[in-house]
Amino acid sequence: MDALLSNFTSPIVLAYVLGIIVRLVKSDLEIPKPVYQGISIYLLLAIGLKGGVELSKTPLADFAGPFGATLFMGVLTPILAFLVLRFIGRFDIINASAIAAHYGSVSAVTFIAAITYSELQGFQPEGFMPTLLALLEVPGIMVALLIPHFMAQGKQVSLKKAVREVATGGSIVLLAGGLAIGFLAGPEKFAGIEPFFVNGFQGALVIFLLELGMVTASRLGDLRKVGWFLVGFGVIMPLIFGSLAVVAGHFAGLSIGGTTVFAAMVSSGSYIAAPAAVRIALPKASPALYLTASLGITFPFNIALGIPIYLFISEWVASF
Amino acid sequence: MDALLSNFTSPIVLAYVLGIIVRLVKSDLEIPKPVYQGISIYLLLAIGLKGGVELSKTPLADFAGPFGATLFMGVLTPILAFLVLRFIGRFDIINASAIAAHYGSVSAVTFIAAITYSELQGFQPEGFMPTLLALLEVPGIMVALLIPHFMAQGKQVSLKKAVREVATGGSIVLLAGGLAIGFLAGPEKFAGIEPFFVNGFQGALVIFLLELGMVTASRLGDLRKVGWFLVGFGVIMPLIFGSLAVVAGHFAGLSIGGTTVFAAMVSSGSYIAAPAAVRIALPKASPALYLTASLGITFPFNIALGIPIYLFISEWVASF
Amino acid sequence: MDALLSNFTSPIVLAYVLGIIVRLVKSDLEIPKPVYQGISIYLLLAIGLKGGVELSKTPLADFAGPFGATLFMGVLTPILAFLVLRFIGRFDIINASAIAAHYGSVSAVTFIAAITYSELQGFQPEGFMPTLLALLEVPGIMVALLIPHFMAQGKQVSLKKAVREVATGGSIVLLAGGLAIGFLAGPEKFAGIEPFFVNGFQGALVIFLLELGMVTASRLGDLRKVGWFLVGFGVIMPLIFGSLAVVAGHFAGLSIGGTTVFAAMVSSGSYIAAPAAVRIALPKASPALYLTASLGITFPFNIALGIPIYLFISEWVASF
Amino acid sequence: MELVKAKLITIITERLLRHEITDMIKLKGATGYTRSEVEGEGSRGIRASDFEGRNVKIETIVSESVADAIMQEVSENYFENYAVIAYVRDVEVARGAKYLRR
Amino acid sequence: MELVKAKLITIITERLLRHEITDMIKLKGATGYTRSEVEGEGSRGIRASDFEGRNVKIETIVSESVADAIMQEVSENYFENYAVIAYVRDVEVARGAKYLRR
Amino acid sequence: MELVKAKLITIITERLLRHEITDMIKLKGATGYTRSEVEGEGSRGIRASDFEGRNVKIETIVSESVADAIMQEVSENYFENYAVIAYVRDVEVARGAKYLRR
Ligand SMILES: Nc1ncnc2c1ncn2[C@@H]1O[C@H](COP(=O)(O)O)[C@@H](O)[C@H]1O
Ligand SMILES: Nc1ncnc2c1ncn2[C@@H]1O[C@H](COP(=O)(O)O)[C@@H](O)[C@H]1O
Ligand SMILES: Nc1ncnc2c1ncn2[C@@H]1O[C@H](COP(=O)(O)O)[C@@H](O)[C@H]1O
Ligand code: NA
Ligand code: NA
Ligand code: NA
Repeated sequence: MDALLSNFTSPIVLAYVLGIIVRLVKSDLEIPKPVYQGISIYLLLAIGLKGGVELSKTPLADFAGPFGATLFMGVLTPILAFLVLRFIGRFDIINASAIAAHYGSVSAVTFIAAITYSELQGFQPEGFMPTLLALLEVPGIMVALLIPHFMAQGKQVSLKKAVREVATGGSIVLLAGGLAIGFLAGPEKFAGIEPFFVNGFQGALVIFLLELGMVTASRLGDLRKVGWFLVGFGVIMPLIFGSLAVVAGHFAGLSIGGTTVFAAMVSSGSYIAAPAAVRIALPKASPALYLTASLGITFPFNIALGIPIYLFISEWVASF
Repeated sequence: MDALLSNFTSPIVLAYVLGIIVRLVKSDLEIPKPVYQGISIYLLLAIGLKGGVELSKTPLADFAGPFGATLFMGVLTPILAFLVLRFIGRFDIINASAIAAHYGSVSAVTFIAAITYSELQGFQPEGFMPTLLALLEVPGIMVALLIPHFMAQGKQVSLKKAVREVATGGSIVLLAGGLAIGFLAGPEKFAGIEPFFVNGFQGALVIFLLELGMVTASRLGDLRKVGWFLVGFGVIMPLIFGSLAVVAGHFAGLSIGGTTVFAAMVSSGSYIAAPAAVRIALPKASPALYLTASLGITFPFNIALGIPIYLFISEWVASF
Repeated sequence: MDALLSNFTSPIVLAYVLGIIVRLVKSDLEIPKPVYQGISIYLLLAIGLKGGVELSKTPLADFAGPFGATLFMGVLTPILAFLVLRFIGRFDIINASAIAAHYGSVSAVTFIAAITYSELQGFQPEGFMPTLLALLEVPGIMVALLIPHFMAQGKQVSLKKAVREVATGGSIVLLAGGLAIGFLAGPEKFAGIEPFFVNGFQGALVIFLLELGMVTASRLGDLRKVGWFLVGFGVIMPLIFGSLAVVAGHFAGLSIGGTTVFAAMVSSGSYIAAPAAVRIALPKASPALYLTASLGITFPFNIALGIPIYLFISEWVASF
Repeated sequence: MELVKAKLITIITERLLRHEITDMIKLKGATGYTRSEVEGEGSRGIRASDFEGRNVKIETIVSESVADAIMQEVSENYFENYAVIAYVRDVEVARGAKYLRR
Repeated sequence: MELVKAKLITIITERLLRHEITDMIKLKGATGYTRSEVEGEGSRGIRASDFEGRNVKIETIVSESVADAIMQEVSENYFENYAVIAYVRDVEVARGAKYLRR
Repeated sequence: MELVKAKLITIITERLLRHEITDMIKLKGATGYTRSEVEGEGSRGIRASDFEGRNVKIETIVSESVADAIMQEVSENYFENYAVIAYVRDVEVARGAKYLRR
């Protein structure tokens, strides 16, 4: 409870709330797109670099379990999401797949927020978590996009384009590239660039979340349009996925911090890589549905409540 | 005298001078707008955050006096400025009000420069100064815009729009939002984002002032057009306002550092919030007049000479 | 050999390689232009400021030798380059001069990479090196542009414009302006802005080189077009210029670190100041030739192999 | 494919007015607009807030009657006090019916 | 100096399609194009990846037959699924032969 | 409101020439211009300073005679050495007298 309250007064969450307010009062404040993109590049590269440096110190054996758990959850979540959306929510195949693709993928900001929160609560996550992040981006989207394909409603060519889009998308390239650079450079050579990529990180995140709050606010108007089912879905599915992920992460040998971050990753919905891929592969799907679900509902839920809850569950599961 | 010379070789003042030179030699150097805006967002948010953290440590009672002094000066300066412009300078009502609105409001960069200068001279201003800064933005503009309104020369609708523009303008939102975040987060949670918002501050200011110098230079051509009266006004009024502010600040219980910063604030003219509001409320007023006065004359005067003088007066008044 | 390998795993070189890969796999990653320009402004200003502060501590006498050596090499290299291109490479006068102008000038990034590398290898270059950098920009371009002029193939007016372009170009202004500010402010006042301009430097360089890698990659397609002679020229000339520079630097009294950086400077080809000046003065020259040579061949060669080689030669020459 | 004749209006003005003008043209019957940032020099050289010294360029495809209404409004309410330029030309639009509500 | 009559096509669409559309118009016979970033509102309000919420505006000068082919292609393959608007007008181009391959 | 017929010239060229071209058009009699940043591909693929690889697009509304003078100048002095494209079209301008000095 205390940890929950403490999360509400973290500068990151407060900046997100400020962003929402900024739009609600119709302020003319704008974070220029290039600044937003610059910060985004910085954050992804920083995650990758730090992850790579840590990875260079990790024995490969420690990594096998989490690696498997990530692939497993990356395939499981989009299928589960699709089934729920299609057969309980009664969405058509295209829209159900489109939304499922977002929950199969992962939100990098939720990931970062989870890392920051865990560390603050005294639980250091494993250094190789960014590797899992990069890993989780791809299969989820692919699995969900394959569904309408097998049901003969998508076109071969766009699927290929979509996979390309994800695999060569800016965020994957920065994450994976950062990982490689960090890994090859190692801790010693990283020292020179550490002040830039480590000290500035949390502050840059504040500005990033300010913008994210503004973007979220412009989605809130769509909440009514998407219907109550999707709102409920956006809150309950992350809790289910997060709980499954805690169990999977625990058995894969992750620490409490690592399990928390893993649960946040798995339960989160992408709103950068997935929308682009889905727009290409399934242009008939409605962006209002998938963007509102992942960015307008699940993201704020995870940032404010989800992450503390996942930590709580992780501690509880670890106590057995 | 020494303190004055020292001010001339501060990197901030030198960067400003470099900016002027850059334009005079017609260099093609350009600070891209998004970079300038990004730095501006960073600086305002940083002032707000630091102010908010300090405010969370300040007993409310210490704040009441300065609060009152700010409101008082915020109403006094635009009225004084209007009277001088209208009855000595013989400006028409619209232009006199427009210029007065700028002097009622405040220049955030002058504020920052005064903080930096005071600290360097060993006089730490009160932590809640940014709160006063946010406070001072609004009343000055409103008072001055009300003048032509009462004289039945403005339109109801545009006044409302102008007040909205000021109150929801980017700079107020960032300052006030930063204050709120800093206040709620408190010193402990601020620690994580401190490297970004505190260590980088002065350096970012250097680039900001480089741009400001360039913008000033493009105003210098208008100096002749606006006439000698306005040039004199832009130098003498700040000295008068600054001196009054030193007295008010002293009696309100501010320290020497705080009084200096207060005087710099009160004497400065806005060139971000006010121009936008004035353009909306009084579109017939000439931007060449109000921008040249506040940005082309008073700003450089304050940065180079005004601030050291206000400190000098503050010390002198405090010595009684 | 070890030093060479170590250079390959430096984050800077790796980021450059990542940039090339990013383009080869056709990723949609883009560093927004304003961000790139912002980093570029930051880097140049930082070099200037640090150089200026160091210069303020250097006795003038120490500076005379290197000053002369710089002017000497600045005149020698474009003439040598022109002769080789014209009489061995059989380029026409316009193109030979255009390419020569690039090699007479200097690449700021190569300069920075050389400083970083030398320091890492334990050889601290002299503090006034940035002064030499600013100095070297101008004569090389001028000498090369004068050649077709004397051969009566250029127009008076465009030469004047070209010199103006170089002397008031953004990079010179930032370098020289930074030098002046650093010099006037001195170490004490620099302290306030040091965290921004020094700690972040190497990290910002990583993002800069990522972009540079991408730009290089888009040049690689032109490699075939420019012919083998120019490819050879872009590798062998830097080695010759670098070796001459080591000798000149050594006799001018530079340390091993200083000599290495001097050699990197002299051997490098400009791709910012020179292209703009050449485009104005010699619009008939082919950008594909001069940009590919300086940016597509010599720059990567210097970053990866040249700099370690120059250090090696410097150590060897110093051992006599 | 069939092309429909329509009017393309371009309005270049101070950034400050960007929302006001787009609201106005929607009110007058435009079904959409496209906006970009531009720089410019004109007869007045007015730059309200010099830092954001950019203008905006607003383009909208409308029917002839809507075009008249918009040009009328710009002439009457903006020319006097603001830096603004407005011009019209004929274009042929694909899927034109969509943009020509009236 | 002699001016040649040609068609100027403007296509405004989602950023996502920027490469696809320019590839398409080159394929159809355009010898060049000019592209810029714009914002806009239209009938759908679709913004695929909301962060890059900008549209692109692609302009190309082509001969009448190429213009027809491009407008045709846009109508058939993009209108249904993507936010896109396309219009044509007459222009007179200096050095026109260069742009009118066919 | 009364609309005046005028010429709208568009020049797209290398960023390097941005000041030179605007100076030139003012000299030829234009009372204003609007400029923006664009990207483009053309017949040459020349990008002088590759980092600022953007082109500029300069638009100016002028009378027919000024239009002729500007197009003439572009044809004679810029086509040979620089990446540039220029085209003209008719527009109807509100408050037109202002822009048509001669
Ligand atoms: N003749 C013109 N051609 C193109 N754009 C113009 C012209 N005159 C003015 N403009 C644009 O309209 C804005 C306002 O012009 P003005 O109201 O004349 O100061 C300028 O900043 C330019 O962007
Ligand atoms: N009537 C219009 N005039 C100008 N631009 C338009 C118009 N309608 C749509 N657009 C542009 O085309 C994009 C897609 O429109 P739509 O497909 O109608 O959603 C919008 O974002 C606008 O940039
Ligand atoms: N057919 C065209 N349509 C539109 N813009 C063009 C066309 N051809 C060239 N351009 C623009 O003009 C610039 C220079 O073209 P060029 O001189 O042909 O290399 C290009 O970068 C494009 O921005
Ligand atoms: Na997920
Ligand atoms: Na004031
Ligand atoms: Na050189």
